[in-house]
Amino acid sequence: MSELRRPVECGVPDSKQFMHPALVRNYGKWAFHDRPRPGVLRHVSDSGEAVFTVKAGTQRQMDVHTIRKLCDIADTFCDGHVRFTVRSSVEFMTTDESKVEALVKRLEAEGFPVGGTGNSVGFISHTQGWLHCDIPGTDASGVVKALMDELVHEFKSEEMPNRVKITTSCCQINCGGQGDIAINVQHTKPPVINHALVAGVCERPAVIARCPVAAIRPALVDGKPSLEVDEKKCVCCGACYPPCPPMQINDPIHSKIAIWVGGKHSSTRSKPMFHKLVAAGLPNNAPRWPEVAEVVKKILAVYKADARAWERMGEWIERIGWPRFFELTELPFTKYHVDNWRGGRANLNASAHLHF
Amino acid sequence: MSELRRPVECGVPDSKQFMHPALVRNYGKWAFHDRPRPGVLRHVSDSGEAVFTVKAGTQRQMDVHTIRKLCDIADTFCDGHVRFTVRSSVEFMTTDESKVEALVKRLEAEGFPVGGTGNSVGFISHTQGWLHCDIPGTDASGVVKALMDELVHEFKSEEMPNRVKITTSCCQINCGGQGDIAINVQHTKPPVINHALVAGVCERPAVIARCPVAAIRPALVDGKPSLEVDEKKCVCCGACYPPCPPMQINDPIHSKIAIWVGGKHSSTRSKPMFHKLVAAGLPNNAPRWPEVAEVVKKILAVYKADARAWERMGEWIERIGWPRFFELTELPFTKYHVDNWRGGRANLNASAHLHF
Amino acid sequence: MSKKMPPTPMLDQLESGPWPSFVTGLKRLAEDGDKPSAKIMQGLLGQLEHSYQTRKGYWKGGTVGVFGYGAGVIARFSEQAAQFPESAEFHTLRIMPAPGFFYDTKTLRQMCDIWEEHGSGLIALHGQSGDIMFQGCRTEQVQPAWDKLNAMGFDMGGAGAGVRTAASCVGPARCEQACYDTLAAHRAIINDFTDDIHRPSLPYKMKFKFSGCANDCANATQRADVAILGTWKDDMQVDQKEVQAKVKQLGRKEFINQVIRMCPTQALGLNDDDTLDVDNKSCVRCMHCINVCTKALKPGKEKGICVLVGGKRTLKIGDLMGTVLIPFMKLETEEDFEKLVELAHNMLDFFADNALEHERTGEMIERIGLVNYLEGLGLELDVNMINQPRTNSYVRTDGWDEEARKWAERKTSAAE
Amino acid sequence: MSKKMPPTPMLDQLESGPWPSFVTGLKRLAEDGDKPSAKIMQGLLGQLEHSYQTRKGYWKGGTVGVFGYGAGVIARFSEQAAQFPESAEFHTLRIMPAPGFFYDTKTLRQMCDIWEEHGSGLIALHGQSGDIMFQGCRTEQVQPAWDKLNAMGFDMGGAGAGVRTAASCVGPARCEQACYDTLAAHRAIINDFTDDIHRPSLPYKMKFKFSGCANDCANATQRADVAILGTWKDDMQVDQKEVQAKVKQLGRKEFINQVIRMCPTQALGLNDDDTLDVDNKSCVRCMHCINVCTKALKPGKEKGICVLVGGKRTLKIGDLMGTVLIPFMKLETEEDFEKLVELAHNMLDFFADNALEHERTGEMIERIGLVNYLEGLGLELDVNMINQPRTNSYVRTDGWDEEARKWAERKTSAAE
Repeated sequence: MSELRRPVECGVPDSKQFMHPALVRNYGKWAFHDRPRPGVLRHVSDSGEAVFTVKAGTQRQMDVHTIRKLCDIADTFCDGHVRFTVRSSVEFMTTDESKVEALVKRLEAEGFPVGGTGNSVGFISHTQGWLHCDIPGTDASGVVKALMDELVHEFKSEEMPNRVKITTSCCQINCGGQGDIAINVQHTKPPVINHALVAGVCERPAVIARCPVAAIRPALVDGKPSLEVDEKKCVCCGACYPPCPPMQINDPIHSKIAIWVGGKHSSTRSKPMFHKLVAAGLPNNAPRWPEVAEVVKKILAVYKADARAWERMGEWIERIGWPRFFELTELPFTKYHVDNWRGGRANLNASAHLHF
Repeated sequence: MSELRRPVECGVPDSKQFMHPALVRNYGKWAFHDRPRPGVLRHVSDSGEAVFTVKAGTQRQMDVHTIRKLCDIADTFCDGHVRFTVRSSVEFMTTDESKVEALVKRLEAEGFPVGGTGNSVGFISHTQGWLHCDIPGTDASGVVKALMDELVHEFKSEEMPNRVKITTSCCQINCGGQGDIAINVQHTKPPVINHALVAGVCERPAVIARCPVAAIRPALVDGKPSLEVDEKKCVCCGACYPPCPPMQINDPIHSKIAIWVGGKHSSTRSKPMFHKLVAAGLPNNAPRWPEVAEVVKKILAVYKADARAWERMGEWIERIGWPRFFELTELPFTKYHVDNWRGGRANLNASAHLHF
Repeated sequence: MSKKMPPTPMLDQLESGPWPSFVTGLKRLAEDGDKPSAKIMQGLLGQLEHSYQTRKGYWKGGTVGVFGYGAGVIARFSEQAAQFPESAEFHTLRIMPAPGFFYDTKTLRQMCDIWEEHGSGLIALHGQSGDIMFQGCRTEQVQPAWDKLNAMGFDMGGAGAGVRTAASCVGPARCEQACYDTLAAHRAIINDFTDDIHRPSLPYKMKFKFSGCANDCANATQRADVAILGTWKDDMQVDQKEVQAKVKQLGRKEFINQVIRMCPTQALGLNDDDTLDVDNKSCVRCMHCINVCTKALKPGKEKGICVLVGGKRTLKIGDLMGTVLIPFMKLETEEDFEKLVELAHNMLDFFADNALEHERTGEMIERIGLVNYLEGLGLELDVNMINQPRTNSYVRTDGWDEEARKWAERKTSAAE
Repeated sequence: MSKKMPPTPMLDQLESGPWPSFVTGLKRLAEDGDKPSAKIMQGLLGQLEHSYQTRKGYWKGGTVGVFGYGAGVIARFSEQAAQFPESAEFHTLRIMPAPGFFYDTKTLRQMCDIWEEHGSGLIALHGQSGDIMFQGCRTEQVQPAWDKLNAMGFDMGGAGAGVRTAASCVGPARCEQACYDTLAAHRAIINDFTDDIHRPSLPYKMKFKFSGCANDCANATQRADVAILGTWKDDMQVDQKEVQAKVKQLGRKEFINQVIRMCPTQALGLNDDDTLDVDNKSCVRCMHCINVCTKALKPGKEKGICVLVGGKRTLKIGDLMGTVLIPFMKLETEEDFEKLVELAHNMLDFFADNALEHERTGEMIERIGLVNYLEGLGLELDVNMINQPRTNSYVRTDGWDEEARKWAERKTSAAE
C-alpha cells in the first residue's frame, strides 16, 4: 500500500472563478431587480447592464446523468456557468434576453419546472430520511417528491401572497428548521428499549443528560445495567435514540407526521417567528403520503385565497387570528395545541384582543 | 356591655340611588362624547341630552373638611351628586352647560386642579406607605404629592400623546400595578435578620416557601431555630418580610427607588404590556424625592416631544426603539436592564430589527 | 394652634405647591380643638414625621375585627407607641362603595360625621382595591363606627385570603363605549360573594374587576384574578359621513397615521372617497379607532363580555396579565347574569380546592396548565384562549384522534 | 433492464408526476451496465424499497475517514447487509462548495466522473448545511474519491462536534440589497477555521451563515450559531420619483395597504403629493418597503453587518433564534474582516471552554446569561441586544452606581 496523501486544507474556493463574467463585472454594483415572468429574474447594474436568471426546480438528490444534463444546458445557454440556491433550485444566468425563452423551454422540456421566484412556493428543503440517515422516522425525499408533484403549479407561478417556504424533518430534531409550513415526524410512543444492548452501546450518563424532561434513569434489567423511561414524563421526542440506538423511537404505526405553520427566518416586517403546531397524528403513509398532502394543500389554498399581498403565512394568521385559521382550514383544535412547555404562558392570549 | 349587633351583610348598594338623574335617565343610551376643554367631558345621549362632567384632582387621603368642601360644591352645582374615578379624581356632573365655567373656577379656587381628561397625566395611583402600611419602603402619599406639584400642568392640559398613568409602590409587591411610569421601591440588600425573634413570630416553612429564588433555609442560630438567607441567591425582593417581620428588608440607605416605564393594562392597539426597568438606585429622599422627580420629568418631557398622537409610553418606545429611548432620556443602560428571570430570553432581540 | 401639635419640619415641606396637600389635611384634623380625632392625628403626625426622618415605617399588623365578620378591618399598632401614644392604635375600616364610586352628598357628609366621632377624620377615596378607607381608628371604636356605617346600607370590604372588594369603570352610567352593564355585573357578583369577602378561607386573595371595553379603565387585566371586559361579536358600527368629516378635520395623511396605520391587525383601509374599509374578521375589538373617532365609530350591536383569568402582581412568580377564559358571552338577561355568577363560584371553588397556600389563581394555572384548569371548570377549549399554538414539539400526542373527534363533535353540535 | 434490478413497487409510484423524480435517477444509475456505481444502486434501491414497505430506516453510523482529517465522512453501514450486500457500505463525503453555490460545468462534470468511478453516482446539491453530498461510497473508495476531489481544489465539510460548513446568500454577486460581501465573509471565516472543521473537538457543532440583509435568504437567524446579516446605519435611499410611479402603479389605497400599513414600526407616511415620508429613527432595517419598491428604495450607504448568536434547532431546550451580539460593524477593509474573524475565534474559544457536552452556543448563553457571555468575550453591552428591559424586579442592583458610571464613561469616550 502506497503512502497516504496528506490533505490540502484549502477551505472553500473563491466563487468568482466559477461565476458568469457578467456577475463578476457587476459584482456589488447592482441597481435594482424585477421579475419579467415567474421563474425569471432580471438584475440591472449601475452601468445599465442586465442579467437574466432562469430558475428551475431539481430533485436535489441527483444522479450524475441529471447533473450532466444541467451542464449541457449551461454550456448551451450560459457559457458553462450555473449556480444552485439554498433550496436546491438551479439558476442559469445570461445577459442575452433573447435566450431566455428558449432556455425556459429547454428546461421544461428536460423535466425541470421553471419557477420558484417571487411569491411562489419554493422547493421543499429536506433532510436525508431512509435514503441515508441513521435515525429517520420517514423518507424526506419521497415526501418532498410527492408534495412537489401536487404543488408544481404554485412553484411555477407567483400567485401566493408572499413566498412560501416549506420544510420537512424526519425526526423531532427538526433538521429542516423553521418554515411557513413544516412537515415533521412526531413520535407518539416512548422508545422501545432493547435492554440487552444498552450497556454495550450507550454511554448511559450522556443519554440521561440528553432527555429534555429528565425522564430517563439508570436501571438494572435482567441483571444488566440499562436505562428505563418514566413513561408519564416522556414526551416521545426521540432525543435519546441517536446516542443510544437500542432505545428505538421509530415505529411504523406510532411515528406520525405533524404539520406546523408560520415559521419565518427573515426579519422582514415581523421579527423571526417559530412555526406553530396545527395538525398531528397524520399517518406515515409511504410512498405518497396523501393525508399529509391534503392538509398542506388545504392550508395553502386558504392562505392563497385569504392573505393579503406580502403577508407571510405567520403574519397572515396573526392578522386574521388563529380562530379563523382553524375555521378556514377546518383543522381540529385540541388541548395539544396549547403550549405547556417552559415559558408557554407567553403563548396564551393575555389580552382582550379577540377574533370572531 | 350590651349584646353585639349582627352585621347586615348587604354587599354593595345600588349605584343608581346616588347618581345624577341625567345619568339614570340616559343609562346605557349614550351616543358619543367629546371634550370641550381639558378637565371637561361632554356626553351626549341618543335623545340628544348632554351631560357635562368637570373632573378635578384630590389628595386621595382626605380629611373630612376636604370631603365636606367637595360636598358643598356638589350641592351648589350638581344637585348633590358626585363621583370619584379609579384614580381618585372627583367628578361633578351637570346638564347645564352654563354652570361649567363657574364650576371649574370654584374648584380651582378651592385648590382642586381641574384636569385629568383625555391625553393628560392623570393622578398617580398609590398605596399607603409610612402612613398606614406595615411593610412600606417609602411614603407613597408624599412621593405623589411631591410629583403632582411638578406635573400639575400636565394634569390640567391635554398635551401628551396619549394618557399617562403613573403608579407608585412602596415595596416590590408592586401594589401600584402596571403603569406608563411606575415608581417602585427596589431593595438592594438582603434582609437583616433578628434571629432571636424568628422562631416566635414566623411560620418558618411558609416563609421558606415564599422566596421566589429558594434562597431561604432553616438554620440554628445561637441555639435557636431561625432562618438564613443565601446572599448569593437573594434578589432582595422582600417577599419574606411580610410573613416574617424579623427579616427586615427596609433600610434607610439601601432601599432605593426604581423607575419602570411602558406598562399598560388596556388592550387598546397593542396587547397589555408590563412595565420595563429603566432607572434604579435613586435615593429614598423624603420629603420631596427630587431625584425621582427629575427622572420622571425627563421621561415625560421626551415622550411629550417625541411620541406621536395616540402612542402610549410603551408603544412609543417600541416604535423608536429602546436604544433611542436611553439616548433621549440620557439614562444609563446597564447589565441590570437585561432580563435574567425565567423566560428572560424572550426579552432579548431575536431579530435583525435594529435602531440606529 | 393647639400646643399638642408635634413639630413636623419635613412634612411641612409637603404643604406648599399647587396639588392638594394631604399634610395640610392631617394638620387641620390635628388642630380640631378637643375632638377625639384631633388627638389621634397629633400622634399620627408625630409618627409620620419620625418615619420621614428615619426613612422607616413603624406599624405592625394584628387582629382587630367586628362581630360576625372575619375580615375588613386592617389592624395597625404602632411600634413607637411610647413616643406617640395617641395613635398607638390606628386601624382602617374597609367599606365597599357603590359600583362606579357614585355618591350623593348626604351619604358623604354622614360618613364624615361618623368618622370624626369614631376615628381620625381621615378617609381615602379610594384604596387600590376600590374600598372607602376609613383610616385611623382605636380598637374600641371599630365596632361602633362599623355599626353606624353598616346601618347606612354599606358593607365591609375584603382583606386577607378572601374575595376582595371589586372595582368597575363608569360603564353605561356615562359611557357610550360600555359593552355591558359593568355596575350591575359588579353588584351581581360581589353581593353573591359576601360570605367569601367577610369570612376569608381561601389559599390567597381573589379579585374581580369590571371594564366595559378593551380600554379597561378599571385596570382589570393585570389587577384582577377575574377580569370581565366588554366586547362585541358582530361588525363595528360605522357612520361613513362622520368618518369623512374626521378625515377632513385631521387631514388625509394624519388620518392615515392616526387611524389606519395604528390598527394592530391592519383591519382598516381608507377608500379613495375618504370612507373607511373595515375588515371585521381581522378586527380584534381593541377600541383604538373608536377612541379616535368617537362620533363616527362604535362597538357592534351584539355586545357581551369576555373573561380573563389570572392577573396579579409581582409575588411570587412575577407579574401576570389575565388570559382569556371566556372569549364571549352575552350579559343581558337574568339568566346571563346567573351564568356569570355561577362561573365565578366555580372559579372560586376550584381555586379553593386546588391552589397552594399563598398562591394566586394565575400562579395555580401556570403550575397545573390551562388545559387542566378548563377541565376542572368544565369549560370548552377555545382558540381565542391562545396567542398562538405551541412552537415546541415536546408533547405526547397519542390521544390526538380522540381529541380531534371531540372538536368535530362540538363543531357539529354548534352548527345544529 | 439488468436482471439485478430489485422490484420496487412502492418507489415506482414516485416516478410519475411533474416534479423531477429522484427514484428515476436512482434507477437510471442502477441500470448503468457494469459500472460499479450500478451495483451499489441496485442494493440501495432494494433497501430503500424495504424501508418504504416497513416504514423503518436501516442505516447505522460508524467511523470512516480520510487520512489527516477527523471528520467529513458520514459513515453508513446497513443493518440489512445480508439482504442488500451491494450497498452494505453507503458512506457520504461532505465537500464544501464555493460560497453562493457557484459552479462552472467543467467542475461539475469532473465531480460526476469521480463519483461514477468511486461512488454510487448520487450527489445531493446540496445538503442542509450547504455541503455537496457525495452519497454512497464503499469504505475503501473513500480515500481515492477524496484524493481526487481535494486535488480539484475542494475541501471537506464539517460533521460532528466541530465547525460546520457554512452557507451564504448570493450577495453582491447578484443582489442590490446585499449590505456586505457575504461570499467574501463566508470564505474569510471558513478558511480560517479549517482546523476546527476537520478535527472536531468542541462540545457540539458550531455553524456560521451569511445573509446580505434582513431578508435572510441563507436562513441564518435560526439555523446558525453565528448569523451574520447585512444592515445599514444611515438613512435609507429614496428615489421619490420612483415612489410616485409605484403609487401610481398600485393605486393609492393599495400602496397604503402594502407599504405604509405594513411597516412594522410605522416609520412610513405618505405625503399628499404621493412622496414617501420616512422616519429613519424608527426604521428597523426590515427590508419590507425595499422589497416592494425595488426601484424606488434602497438600503443606506453606510452599510455593514450585525451578528446574531445562538440560533439552533429543537434539541435540547427547544428551537432558538439567534439574538443580537454585534448590532453594527463595518465590513469593508481588510482590518474589518480580520476583526470579524477574530470575533469568530473568540466565540469559538469561549464556547469550547464553557459549554457543556452536547450543548449549543444558544443553550450555553441561556444557561449562563447574555451578560456573562458578553463579559467573557470582552464585548460591550448595547441596547440593541434587547427587545426590552427586564419586566421583573427580581434582581439585586447594589452595583447600580458603578454600572451607571461605566455607561457614562463609554458614552463620553464615544463622543470624543
